[in-house]
Amino acid sequence: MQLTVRHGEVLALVGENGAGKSTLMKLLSGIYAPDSGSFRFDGSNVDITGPKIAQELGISIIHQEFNLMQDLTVAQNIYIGREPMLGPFINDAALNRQASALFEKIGVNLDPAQKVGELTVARQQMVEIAKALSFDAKLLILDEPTAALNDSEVATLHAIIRRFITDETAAIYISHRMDELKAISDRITVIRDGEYVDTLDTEQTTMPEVISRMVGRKVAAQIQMKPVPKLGEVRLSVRDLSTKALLKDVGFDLRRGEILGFAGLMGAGRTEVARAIVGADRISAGTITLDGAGVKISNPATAAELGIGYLSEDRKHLGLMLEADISQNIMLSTLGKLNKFGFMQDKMLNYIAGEQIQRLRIKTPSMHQAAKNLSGGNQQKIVIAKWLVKDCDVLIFDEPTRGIDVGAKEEIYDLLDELAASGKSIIMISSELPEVLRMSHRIAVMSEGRITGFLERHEATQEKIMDLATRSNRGAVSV
Amino acid sequence: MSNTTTERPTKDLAPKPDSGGTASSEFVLRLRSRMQQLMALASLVVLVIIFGLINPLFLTPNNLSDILLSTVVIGLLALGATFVIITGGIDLSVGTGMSLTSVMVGVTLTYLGLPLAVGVLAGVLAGAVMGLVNGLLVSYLRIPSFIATLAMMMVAQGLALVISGTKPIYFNETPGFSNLALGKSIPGLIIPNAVFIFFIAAVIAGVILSKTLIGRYTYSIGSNEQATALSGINVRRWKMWIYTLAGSFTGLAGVIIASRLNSAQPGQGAGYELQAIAAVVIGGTSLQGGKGSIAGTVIGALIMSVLTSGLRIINVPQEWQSVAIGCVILLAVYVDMLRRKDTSEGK
Amino acid sequence: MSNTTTERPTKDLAPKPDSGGTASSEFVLRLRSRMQQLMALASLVVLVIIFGLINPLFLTPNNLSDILLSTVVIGLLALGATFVIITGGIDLSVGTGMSLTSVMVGVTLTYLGLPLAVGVLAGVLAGAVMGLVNGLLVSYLRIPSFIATLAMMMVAQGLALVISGTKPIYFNETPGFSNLALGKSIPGLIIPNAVFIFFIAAVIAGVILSKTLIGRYTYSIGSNEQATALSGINVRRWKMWIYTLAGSFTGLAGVIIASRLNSAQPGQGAGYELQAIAAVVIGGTSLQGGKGSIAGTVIGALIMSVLTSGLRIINVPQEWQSVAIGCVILLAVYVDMLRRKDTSEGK
Amino acid sequence: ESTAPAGDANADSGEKPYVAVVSKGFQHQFWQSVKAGAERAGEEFGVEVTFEGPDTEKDVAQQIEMLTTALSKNPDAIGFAALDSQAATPALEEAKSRNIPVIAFDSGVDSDIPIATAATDNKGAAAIAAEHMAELIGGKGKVAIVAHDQTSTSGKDRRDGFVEAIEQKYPDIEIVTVQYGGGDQLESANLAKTIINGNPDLKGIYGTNEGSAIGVVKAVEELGMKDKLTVVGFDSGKAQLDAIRSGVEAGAVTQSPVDIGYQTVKAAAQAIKGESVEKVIDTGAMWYDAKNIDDEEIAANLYE
Ligand SMILES: Nc1ncnc2c1ncn2[C@@H]1O[C@H](COP(=O)(O)OP(=O)(O)OP(=O)(O)O)[C@@H](O)[C@H]1O
Ligand SMILES: Nc1ncnc2c1ncn2[C@@H]1O[C@H](COP(=O)(O)OP(=O)(O)OP(=O)(O)O)[C@@H](O)[C@H]1O
Ligand SMILES: [Mg+2]
Ligand SMILES: [Mg+2]
Repeated sequence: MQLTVRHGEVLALVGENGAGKSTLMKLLSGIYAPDSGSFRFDGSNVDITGPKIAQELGISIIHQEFNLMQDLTVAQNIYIGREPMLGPFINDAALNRQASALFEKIGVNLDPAQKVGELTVARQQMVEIAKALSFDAKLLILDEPTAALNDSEVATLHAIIRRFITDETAAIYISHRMDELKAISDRITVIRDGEYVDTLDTEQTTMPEVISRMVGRKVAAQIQMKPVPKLGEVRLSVRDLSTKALLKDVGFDLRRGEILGFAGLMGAGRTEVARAIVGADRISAGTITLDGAGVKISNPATAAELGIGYLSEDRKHLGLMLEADISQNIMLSTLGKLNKFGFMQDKMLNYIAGEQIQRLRIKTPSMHQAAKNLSGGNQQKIVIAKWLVKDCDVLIFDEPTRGIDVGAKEEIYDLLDELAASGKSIIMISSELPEVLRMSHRIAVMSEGRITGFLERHEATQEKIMDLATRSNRGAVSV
Repeated sequence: MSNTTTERPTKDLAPKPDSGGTASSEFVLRLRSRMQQLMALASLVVLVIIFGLINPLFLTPNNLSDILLSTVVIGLLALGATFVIITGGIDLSVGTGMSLTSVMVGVTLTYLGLPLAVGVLAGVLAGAVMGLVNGLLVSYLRIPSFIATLAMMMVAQGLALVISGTKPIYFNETPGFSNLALGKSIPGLIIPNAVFIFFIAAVIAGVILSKTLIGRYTYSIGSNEQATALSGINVRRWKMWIYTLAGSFTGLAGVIIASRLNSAQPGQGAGYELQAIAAVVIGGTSLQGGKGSIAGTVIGALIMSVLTSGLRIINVPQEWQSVAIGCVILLAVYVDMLRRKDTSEGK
Repeated sequence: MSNTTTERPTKDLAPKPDSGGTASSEFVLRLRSRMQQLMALASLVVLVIIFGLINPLFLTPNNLSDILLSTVVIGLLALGATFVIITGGIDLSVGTGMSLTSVMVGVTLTYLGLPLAVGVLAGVLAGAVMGLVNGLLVSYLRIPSFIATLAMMMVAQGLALVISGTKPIYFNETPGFSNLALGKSIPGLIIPNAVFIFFIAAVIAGVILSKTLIGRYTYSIGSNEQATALSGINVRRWKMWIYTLAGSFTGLAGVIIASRLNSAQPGQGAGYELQAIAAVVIGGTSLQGGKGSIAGTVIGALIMSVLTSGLRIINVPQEWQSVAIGCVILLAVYVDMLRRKDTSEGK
Repeated sequence: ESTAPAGDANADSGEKPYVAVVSKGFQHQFWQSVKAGAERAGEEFGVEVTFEGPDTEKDVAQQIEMLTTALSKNPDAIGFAALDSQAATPALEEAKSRNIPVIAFDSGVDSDIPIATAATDNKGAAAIAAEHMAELIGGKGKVAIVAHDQTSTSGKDRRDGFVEAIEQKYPDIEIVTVQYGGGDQLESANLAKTIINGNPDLKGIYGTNEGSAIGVVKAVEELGMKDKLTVVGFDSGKAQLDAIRSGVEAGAVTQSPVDIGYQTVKAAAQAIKGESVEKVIDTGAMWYDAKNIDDEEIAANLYE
């Protein structure tokens, strides 16, 4: 394995899920120790034995998985280990001032005194970014920083990175979003199965080229958008859904065979809609009708019984049992059906899990590997597999391709199409506009807890979506 | 007993896709999970050998049978506690709860004069009801299990005294009752029934934990309660049943101790909970939840009783006994840690 | 004491982007965090009023002062336990550890005849050393805190007996010693010194927890130990110091109980740990770690002692007292839960 | 129903005088018998009685809290069985300064504040047990002690009284071990079995309180060594009485728990009325076995 980063450049690092990108970065930042090999930094050999050493060298990393203390405030998180002191005491006022100044400099809107646990995933990501930039870093490593961000936030992030890059600094940028690479990187290094493949100049290459290096075979250059199929009758109907916290009069219909996309800026309330529907959050008003009959859903178990499944956007906290093995994770939602007189049908269970591992091409030595030992993308596939085996009629996918590589993404898209074609109804929440545009038969756009508009596939464009997404409290639309 | 979730049939492994050394890594995983229990067992064997060398009388069949008998009560409590601990909770009510259930047996058999079987049932049922209340408090009122079961510990203590009128209830009118624990049903064997009851209970607990739905949910709730809930499992209801199940083991312990003492002692039981939890944790069950096994708990309970009995038989002065027990527990758990050696920080 | 992390200065708030009413939601957050403590305080006040109505003698200055005094020992233990619990650990060694430290005070003052100040120091130091050992076991040997401190609980129990020769050590040769706790240094006030020592200790603990690095890292480790380590904090070392700090509060408790009883009682202390932990949890500190405050702990300890004393003074029969305490603890924590009402499942 | 009388001068105000009894324990039958005696005297002498005691006989601090709270209730007299006399001094001083008479009971209070003491001499009682043990095993051989507590006064005295008596008078008897089961029957039974297994030539075991003695009896029964071991106990309790009747246990020393409670409250009532009370009320200890167990004098002091 090899990797060279030059001063003043953004090096993109790409590879399939489980190719070893995160592992390489963890070696670089001193979290793992290499079995052999060496690092040279600014011309001299360095031995990175711990996170602290890496920090001192000027290597700053944003991990793929969050590393935030939920109970501390934003400012406390960013400056942990570097607190301004007033004698023996921490100067919290100065701490918050420092943070505010930092936010102003890099152009993010965060409240330094808010607890991180109260932030959405996207805003937590901004905290991570701010934290990494708060070091006087020479080398900034970003491991899928945009997985939880939507397009405008990605733009902000890219602006931040560009401002960060000088002749003295460099960045390594890992992402599965190919369009971003074009926008931000100078060169692209491709790795596969833990081995170096090639490095390409961004200017002189094409994305299909990069992708074929990644997967080691030629892939179809352009995927054809399939026409919107004929949709069935209304299956799920939501009216006047409100929550105490955010949602106001959300209403929509979901038809048999339909993929309804949900777009919006971060914090628009898309996740909240999903949680409210499956009963994970309490609703303050509103009705839900399923196949023509009013239903009362008080918790996700009821929802699952009714055939509504929700795949959460936060796989680490809400999706996976990290310590448990893959098959346990995949089969979790279906255990209730796989028992005879209460006894588990383990043969059956393992067989089904194995099928899913194959179907989604989850990269693992064994289905009995602990979920935490998989790469981020493969973890995401486990969560998807969990809902595939459950066979729900209504599936709500919240950021289903978060952290999934291009190849796998296509597979997931095919899967969603397939599911829809077989008569399932799908809600797909996504912060990637191209994805929303490509997959949805219809798009609901949200802003500040309301649905501000619906767009049919043929009329939807990025501009129209952004226009609706930035509308504030006026013009909420109902069905 | 073969009761860990990590064990499962080999045959039907689905074909594995893009993996390198499939068969061998599978084997390593399997071996490691076996090792875990072997190591705990090894600690136990080492202890037995050491005590045997110091005082050969330790190894007489009689003494070994007595050690088994002395494992029973804490062991039964630990079985129930294992379930609760794997969900990530803790159960402090098992000690005094046991006293309360033994009083209930006394009320049924002695005060009401009902038949023996009814008394046994009443004890187990009383334990289950107590567990149910714990479960309701924990899952529906969302009270932390530490507090819910601490409160239950106090309430059970008080109720045991109130119901019994602060005096022991004797079972002289139910002649067969003391045979329940102390009878020797298997001719020629010196091991009393209580030991068999314990091992049967352990096997049942093991099967429930590793082979049934409630067992699976016990692990998954402990691994990630939120994810389990979002997977469409009614976590609250299952948790309630898990605590109820745990409570019935407490109830069984109450029956056995009542039978062994031929009386229900309302004032006892405080302090047993820590011993039971210690047995569970020594057996490798994590207080973080998600991990653990019944086999481990049985070994943990045996380690505790071997230790106690061994130190006594080699005449270690009482004040040094607790020092020694403390140190051996540390050692046993440390060895266990070393084996798992997941020594990377931030892991 | 104003020791929650949720409180923060207003001035330097960054503009908040996509939130509706910024100022008002800030205010709500602030109010909510105040409420948290107000509610616990409210439970306490309600208890005092109820007992006062049932028996006016409860409200006599003398009795109130006695209640404060009876809060001191559990309160001091709870202060230390708060730190450990916020890191996500648990400390079972505080009870018998307290006995061991009081024996060490006895050895210093009575056996060695050293001056009073040295004795006090020896007690606190002994506690700190014990905490240090706990810390080393937990952070460097990676033994779960429950097991490490359970072992320490046993070892401390044994050592207290061994060192004291299984008998109380009296302080008759150190005349000023009993004044340490029971003297009334403030003329005209009937409140004994021990109470002031406790409140000063609480203020110090509060400042340490909310204003210093060790306090900040206490929360940080409890919130996410891995992330803290990845942020370049030497988690092991800090954890060791946190346990040491906690231990010194145990040491102080040992000094105070020795002074109050004018003797070091080597046999007592078991069971105090659960009371101390209960006080911490009633005070709103989460056993999951990351959350908690000293103010809460002080209120929690007061609730416990008001409850105990109140039930005695209104002559609730002893067997009913523990039932009542259990129920009130449940109620207090439930009210606390309701307030936080994060009733959504999977959240 | 039983709120404490308010005000200082209950004795004069027509309300019943109030005696707060703080004992060493509560849950054990021994203390329940003391309580019964105290309540009987309460009825007889027209005083209101409350009775409480700490969870274990080790918990000195808890007992002091109870005593302090009792003082807050402005009792007209206090009955007190000190776990540690010195530790109780400040509270006793306060009682004295408020002219609340204190009656010591059980093992007595090492102080001149109590105006009367209704106590058993634990050491003396233990010596009685030793005499009988020695006699029963023929003056030689190995014996063991299962004690209830290592630090409390009663635990120590009952152990030491036995040990001293044996050492002084019976050089051929060896005490092989003293172990402590906390008075818990199950724990004591397990403990006793281990001792027996570890000492095959053991002649006898002495249990220092009800729980310990019953534990020993259980052990002997479970091992089927009824005729091979001499068991000597302390106090009573149904299981122990049965064992003595059936011959598993040779006999035991009993105090007079009911009488202790009765005498304490009686003395308190007298003191409240201003009558003079005996300074030392010996509540005695006696040996009982299968032969005299039903004698009137003995039976009155036994409880089930
Ligand atoms: N602690 C571990 N134990 C065992 N295997 C591991 C561990 N951590 C990572 N792996 C394996 O190493 C490989 C590389 O993982 P890595 O996280 O670096 O992938 P990645 O390229 O970042 O993928 P993604 O795009 O999905 O994030 C994966 O196959 C993963 O299963
Ligand atoms: N745990 C939480 N505590 C407090 N507020 C929260 C929490 N989670 C979300 N919110 C708030 O709820 C609002 C909606 O968040 P939600 O996650 O539903 O948005 P979204 O449209 O799914 O956006 P995204 O997932 O891209 O962040 C936001 O204003 C956010 O600040
Ligand atoms: Mg990765
Ligand atoms: Mg979202």
